[in-house]
Amino acid sequence: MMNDAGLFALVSLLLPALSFLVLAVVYPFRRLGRPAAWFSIACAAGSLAAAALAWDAHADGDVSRLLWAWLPTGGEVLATVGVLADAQSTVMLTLVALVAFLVQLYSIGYLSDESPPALGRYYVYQSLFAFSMMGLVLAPNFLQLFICWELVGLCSYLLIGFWYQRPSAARAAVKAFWITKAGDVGLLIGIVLLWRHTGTFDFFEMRGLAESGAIPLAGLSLITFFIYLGAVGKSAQFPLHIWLPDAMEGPTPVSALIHAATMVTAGVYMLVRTEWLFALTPDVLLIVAFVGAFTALLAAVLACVQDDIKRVLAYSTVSQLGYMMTAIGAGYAAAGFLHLLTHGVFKALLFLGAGALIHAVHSNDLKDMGGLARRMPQTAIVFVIGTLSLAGIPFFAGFLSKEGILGATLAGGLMAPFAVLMLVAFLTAFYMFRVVFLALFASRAMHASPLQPADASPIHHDAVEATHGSPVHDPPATMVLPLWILAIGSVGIGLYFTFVHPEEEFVNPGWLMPAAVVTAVAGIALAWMAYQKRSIDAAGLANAFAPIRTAALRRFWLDDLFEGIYNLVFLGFSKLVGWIDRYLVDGVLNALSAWTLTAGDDVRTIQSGKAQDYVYGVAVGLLVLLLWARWVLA
Amino acid sequence: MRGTAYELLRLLLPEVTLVGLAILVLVAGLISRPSTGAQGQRPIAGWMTFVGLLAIFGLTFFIREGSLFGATFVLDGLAMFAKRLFLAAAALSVLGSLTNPQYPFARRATEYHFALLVSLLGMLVLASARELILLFVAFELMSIPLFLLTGFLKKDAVAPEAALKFFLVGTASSAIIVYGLSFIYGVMGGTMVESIPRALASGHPLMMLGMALLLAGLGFKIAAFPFHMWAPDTYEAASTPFVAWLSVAPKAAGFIALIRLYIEGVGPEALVWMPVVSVLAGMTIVTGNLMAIPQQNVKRLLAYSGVAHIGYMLVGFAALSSSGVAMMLFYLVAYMFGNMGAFFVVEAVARSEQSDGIDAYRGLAQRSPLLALAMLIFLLSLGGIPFVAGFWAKLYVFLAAVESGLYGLVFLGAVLTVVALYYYLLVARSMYIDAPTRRESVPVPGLLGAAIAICALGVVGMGVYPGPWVDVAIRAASSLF
Amino acid sequence: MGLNAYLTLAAVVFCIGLFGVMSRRNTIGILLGIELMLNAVNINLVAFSRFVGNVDGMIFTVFTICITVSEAALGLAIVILLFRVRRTVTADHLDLLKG
Amino acid sequence: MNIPVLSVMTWAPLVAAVVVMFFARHRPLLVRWASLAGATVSLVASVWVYWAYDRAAAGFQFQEEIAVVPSLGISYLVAVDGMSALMCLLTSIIIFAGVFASWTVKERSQEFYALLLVLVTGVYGVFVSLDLFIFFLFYEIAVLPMYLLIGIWGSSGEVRPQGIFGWAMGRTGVGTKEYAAMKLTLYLLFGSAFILVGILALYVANGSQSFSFLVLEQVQFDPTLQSWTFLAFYIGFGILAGIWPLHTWSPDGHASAPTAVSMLHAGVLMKLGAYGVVRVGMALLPDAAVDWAWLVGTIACINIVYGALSAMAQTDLKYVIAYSSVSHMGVVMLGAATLTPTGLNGSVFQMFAHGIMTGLFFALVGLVYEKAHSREIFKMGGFATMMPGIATAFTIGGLSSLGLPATAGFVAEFLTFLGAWSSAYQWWLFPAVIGAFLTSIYVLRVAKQIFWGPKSEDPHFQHLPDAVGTEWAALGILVFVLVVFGVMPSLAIAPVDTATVPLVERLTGR
Repeated sequence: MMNDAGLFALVSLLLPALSFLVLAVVYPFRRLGRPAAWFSIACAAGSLAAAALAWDAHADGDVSRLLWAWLPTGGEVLATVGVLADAQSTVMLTLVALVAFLVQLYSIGYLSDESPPALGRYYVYQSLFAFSMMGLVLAPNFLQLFICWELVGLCSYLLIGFWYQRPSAARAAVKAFWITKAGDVGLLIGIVLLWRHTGTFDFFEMRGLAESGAIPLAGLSLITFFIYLGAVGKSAQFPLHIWLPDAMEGPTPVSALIHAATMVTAGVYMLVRTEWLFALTPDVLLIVAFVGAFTALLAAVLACVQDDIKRVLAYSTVSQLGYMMTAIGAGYAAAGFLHLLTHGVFKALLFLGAGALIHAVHSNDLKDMGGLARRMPQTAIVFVIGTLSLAGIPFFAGFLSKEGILGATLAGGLMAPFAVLMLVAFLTAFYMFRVVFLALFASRAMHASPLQPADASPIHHDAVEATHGSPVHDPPATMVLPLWILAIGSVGIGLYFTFVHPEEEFVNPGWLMPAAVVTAVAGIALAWMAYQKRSIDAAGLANAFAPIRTAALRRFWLDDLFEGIYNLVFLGFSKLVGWIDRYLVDGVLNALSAWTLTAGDDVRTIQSGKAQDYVYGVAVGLLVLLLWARWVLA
Repeated sequence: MRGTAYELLRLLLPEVTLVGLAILVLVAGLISRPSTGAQGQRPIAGWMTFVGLLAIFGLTFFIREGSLFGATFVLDGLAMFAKRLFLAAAALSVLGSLTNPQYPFARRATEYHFALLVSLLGMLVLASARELILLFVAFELMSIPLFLLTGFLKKDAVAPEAALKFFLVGTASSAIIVYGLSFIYGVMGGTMVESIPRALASGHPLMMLGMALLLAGLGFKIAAFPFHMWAPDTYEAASTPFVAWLSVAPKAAGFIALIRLYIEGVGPEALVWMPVVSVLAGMTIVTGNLMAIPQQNVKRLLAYSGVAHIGYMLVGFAALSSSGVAMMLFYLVAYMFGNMGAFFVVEAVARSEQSDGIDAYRGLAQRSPLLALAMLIFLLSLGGIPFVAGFWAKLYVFLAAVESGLYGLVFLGAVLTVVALYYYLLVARSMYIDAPTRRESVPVPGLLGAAIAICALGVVGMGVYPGPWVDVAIRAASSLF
Repeated sequence: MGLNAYLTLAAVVFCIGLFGVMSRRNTIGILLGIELMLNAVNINLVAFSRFVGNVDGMIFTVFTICITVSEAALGLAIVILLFRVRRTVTADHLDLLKG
Repeated sequence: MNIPVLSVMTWAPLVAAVVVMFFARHRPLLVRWASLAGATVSLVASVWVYWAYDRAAAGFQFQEEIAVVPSLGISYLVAVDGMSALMCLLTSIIIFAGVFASWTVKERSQEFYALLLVLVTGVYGVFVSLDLFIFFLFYEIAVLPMYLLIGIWGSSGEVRPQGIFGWAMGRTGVGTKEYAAMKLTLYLLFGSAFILVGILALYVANGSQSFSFLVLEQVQFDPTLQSWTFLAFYIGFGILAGIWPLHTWSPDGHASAPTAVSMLHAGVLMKLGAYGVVRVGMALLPDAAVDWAWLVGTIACINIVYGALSAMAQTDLKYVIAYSSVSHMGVVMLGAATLTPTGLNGSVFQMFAHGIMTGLFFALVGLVYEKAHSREIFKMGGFATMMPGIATAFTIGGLSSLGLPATAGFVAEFLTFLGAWSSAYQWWLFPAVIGAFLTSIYVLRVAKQIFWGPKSEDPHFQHLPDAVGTEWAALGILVFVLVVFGVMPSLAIAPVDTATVPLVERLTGR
């Protein structure tokens, strides 16, 4: 049961693998830098084409699986690897391939200051990421999913720490890895338990079991919850979302690819893939929904107070992921998946746009920007397009998917989350346009930001020295091209959906669309008044929400909490154990040996050197023997 | 049965020739008086002894088993085995001492070798004695020259002291032995060994008393705790090649006597000795090893480790089974090679460094690698490490003990082996790890080197292919049951 | 007079001898103690041979006496030798070798 | 094929050692090439065995038998099954890499290589011999040379004797290399005392006929005997496998040992212990194995977490690696304790994976020490710019040890987890998984501090060379194996499976 969809998918999966192998193994080639980069890009392009073909080739409803035995045990095959190409996976594959390709292209320009070896290293990571992300998307079973899941985590770690000489980057890298790993512990446990529960890793077989009701429900909730934990870590749900903002230490294209469009959505994707499994455990779905909504709100609030443009985008990503999760929790995974796709496109666009701005001014800080629209028209246009999509304005990509999620939440009967999401929609529009106005339109002199950032925004020092005082202008073609492609993408999707309405398995109430639009516009209006027209004093606005703001500036103390756990629980406890091992466990051993040595010294004192004492020895021995003989006779 | 002269000669061949050799050495020594104070001259007596011993060793292969004087004097497998062991050990020791530069050895070689031969004669007889009086006489014939030889370096400050200690403890113990023998005689109403089992079976208190006394006395000879105390002092003071012999041959003789009196033909009654011998073995192993730990003088260290080894042999003895005895005999041979070899190396080092201390061995591996390697091999053999004789020896006695169900004893022994390795490794550390104080290599006289080489070959040979040796031991022991 | 009387006598003498060996300070005294022990043995042997009714004991005794003599001779020799090199025959002072 | 391939594999290193010892005096290059030749022969042989092993037939193959002491039923009986074949392969790889890793040993290299090769012969012997007696004999051979290897070429760390046992530590001279060497040797020989008693007990219980594994395998020993002999084997072999709380020889020993020795010891010798527990303990005493599984598994869990935490507490790079070994050996023992095919496969695979990865680690630590002359983690920093190769290798090793997919470590741990959850004591799964997480913490912490972090200010660390020449060989081989077996685990699992499945049937089927 395989058709060319499967084959194309396989091809698009293997091309990045090829480029990874070549770059990783052929050391000198990698050190060349740009040629390596172009090679990788070529492979990415190829895989994009293949992915598109796969998407096109897959006929609706049918599924093509290619499996190879991977892990034998007990005489039979325990686990397989392969490709599972169906509607979901192929479209997701296409998205991944697209963004990956564009980002790699974009990076050539963005990282033009890097030394060739560093550039080579970067593209090795990129290729590996593309491969593993595609592997994740096409995974036919939980095991391969987990394998690729970990690999993308690794790539994220490596790419966040790409500028590892910067302490903050090194820290952020390990932080990201540990936090997500914590989630993965849950996922791993979940998979093991599920294997024991159902006797297989394979989605296809498992789904068959699920639909035939062959999976015992007892204890299933625990299992799905464990699996969900993995998603919490990867998709930055509360409380494990804290790694994502720090992850912005990585190069901006990386953030666009990994921390906006693809990897962070892996959690959502997994839940979408296994909706039939989660459908069996509504209680867990409820948790998913509420946590999602809460995350959305939390992140939105945090986004409002950031002065680092990338952090704003990061928090908005978290918030949007919360959106998707809520929809899934409401029981309408399709809606969440749709938003995942559109979000992937326009959030990548936003990040790349932001990257262009940062590249121009050599700073992440909004305060260093302002009025850039005049000097970088193209960037400004695409950035606004992205923002409109995110804000959920009609005819743009985000609009329908967002409305779909709101509708789904409503249809799921989750009133509280729905209210929260509406609020978040408002906030989203507000903070995004705050960025737009501050960065692009309001002139730098004009705005003195009332919002002092909690953490000094890290500046790409070496870059600053590299091209200091160079006139700010639009980036080179390799960077602009991807921007336009994505911009056209988001508009195109928007228009497409306005005319070809995707059928939903639920009906939105008539008032929902207007309400959503109004909320968004309101948010935009507020931002306009506060940061462009200045009719509302931003400071006053800030003071109005003073308590929340202070809390938000401290990131609700979550980071401190985790810091504390790391320092006190892990390091402290390890110190204790280390001490015990060295001075008690080993100490006892030393004590025993020392006692033996002492015993030696003591015993030898009977060897007094006096002949008569020796005879004493004989006499005593004799006496004992006689007593013994007596005792034997008795 | 009454042996014809031919019979007599055939069975007594080794002893007779040995007497002849002794007289020959004496006479030769008398006629060729060495010029006074001639240093390092080749003592004719020594050579004669050595060659003679080799010859007799060869002769032992031409005598068949049998018995004489109404089974007073038997030549069974055990006796053969023992005699060859004694002769081999003596030959090795003589070889090692031939080039001994110490003044008395050059000056009074005749006396030295004569005494040695006489003591050896005692051993040979002892190995065959199946009658109490003969046994006792042989025993004394063996012991008395040993006291003398211990004090042979008479100008030396400590040698006489050692001799005195050895003598006092020794004579006291022989008094105890003969006291015990007297009871045994009294109960049996005769002096033939083969009637012991019956007497033992009768369970007469005096019999038990006598056997207990006897055990104590023999305990001295094999230097088992707490009768071992003479050993370290004696070893330290006496001349090394002699000590090498002293540490092996008399102990072997003691064990032969033990076997003859306590196991041979006794049957199930023998099991009555199992607990006491086990305890004896255990204590000997523990104390011997513990006391060896703090030693700084290698000769003393070897002395104490020797005590511990006696303990291990006693483990084999405690098994009170055919295989136990066999394994013990095998152990004796392994111990002979290992221990004598070690002492010879000590001799070699002592001659160049004028010291028996462990420090004298610093960096020996870099000064003369082969010597160090030999020492290492001997130590490992004593420590019971694979591919050298000691390993199989220990293993076999443990095996025998386990067969008799002495798990505790075996475990104790096995654990104490680790302690033993600790102090052996201290010497190894000094030889291999520590940096040498001097660069030039240690000169080893050819003959001493030969002796060392023979021991090394023996140790390694037995270690790599123990099969035949085991079979020999088993055959020797099989004659007892 | 029964056998036990002789045996007891012998035992007593033996113990006295042993005690002497352990307690006398003078080496010569120690040698005497050993002589006592051996003589106790002789008493034993003779008594036994008398009561068992064969001469083996007597023969044994003869040998024992010879051996005793030779041992005594050797012992005295060693003592003299010691006195030459160490200028003392007190057992307690002879402890250069120990530990 | 009538060539006694196993004997060739086993004795080739010894021959090389003899050559080195007697014909290569003062000719360092000859020493190295001779050793390399020996190692190569073994490598080829073991690869060939691994390849030619008939998986369909399974069981023991390439059998050779020579009577040594017929009267006692001792014979030189060697053969391999899937498990031991893999272990032999591991040994070959490690020693092959080890020869390169110690290419730069300066003083007394002749003795060094000789001892190393003797050691390896012992290791091979243990893995191939089916006669328990010969097994034990090789076992001791594999342990003893350690004393000199560590004592002569080792390096002393600094450990302050303090705490309530400070006096004892002061007396035993804790911290010095002599201490470490003596501790390691005596501790392991102490363990072998238990093994010896156990072996003799089995031999006698079977009527003193034969030491052959094949014979004893058929015997059904009575429960009480099984029970205590299994404990004896568990303690004896467990000491070498580094089970808590008998593991303390391993950090000191590994930290003091020279590079190649640490590689060999942590990489292979610790496996001897685990292998012994499985091969001798479990296979011969199935009932006892089942009865004691709870103990073995629980202690294994303690190992995993405890080892990881101790590793986290260390500041000396070598100690970190050493403690990580303690933790990972816990995984091995846990897999064995599950008594399931998955678990046992995981266990054996972990033996292999950990062998390679820890070998790699110690090789790297050796290189770093050689170039930076420091093992203090928190003094170094930002080396990745200067020694990218070493940094990369270290990262790969680290990822493998924290169980990252596509490295051998993942497969092993995953199989063990599956086994743990399907075993009788499911809760074992959780400490095991936690341990993996802790591993990720300390490994990445170290990697960040030393390699992927800001550059240290220390002037000593400004200009350090990357690995050169032969040093690459060691790294290359190990990394390659680590990844290949991670991507294609069936390479190892397939043959191992043929050995573990019957074993499990024997255990649970009883």
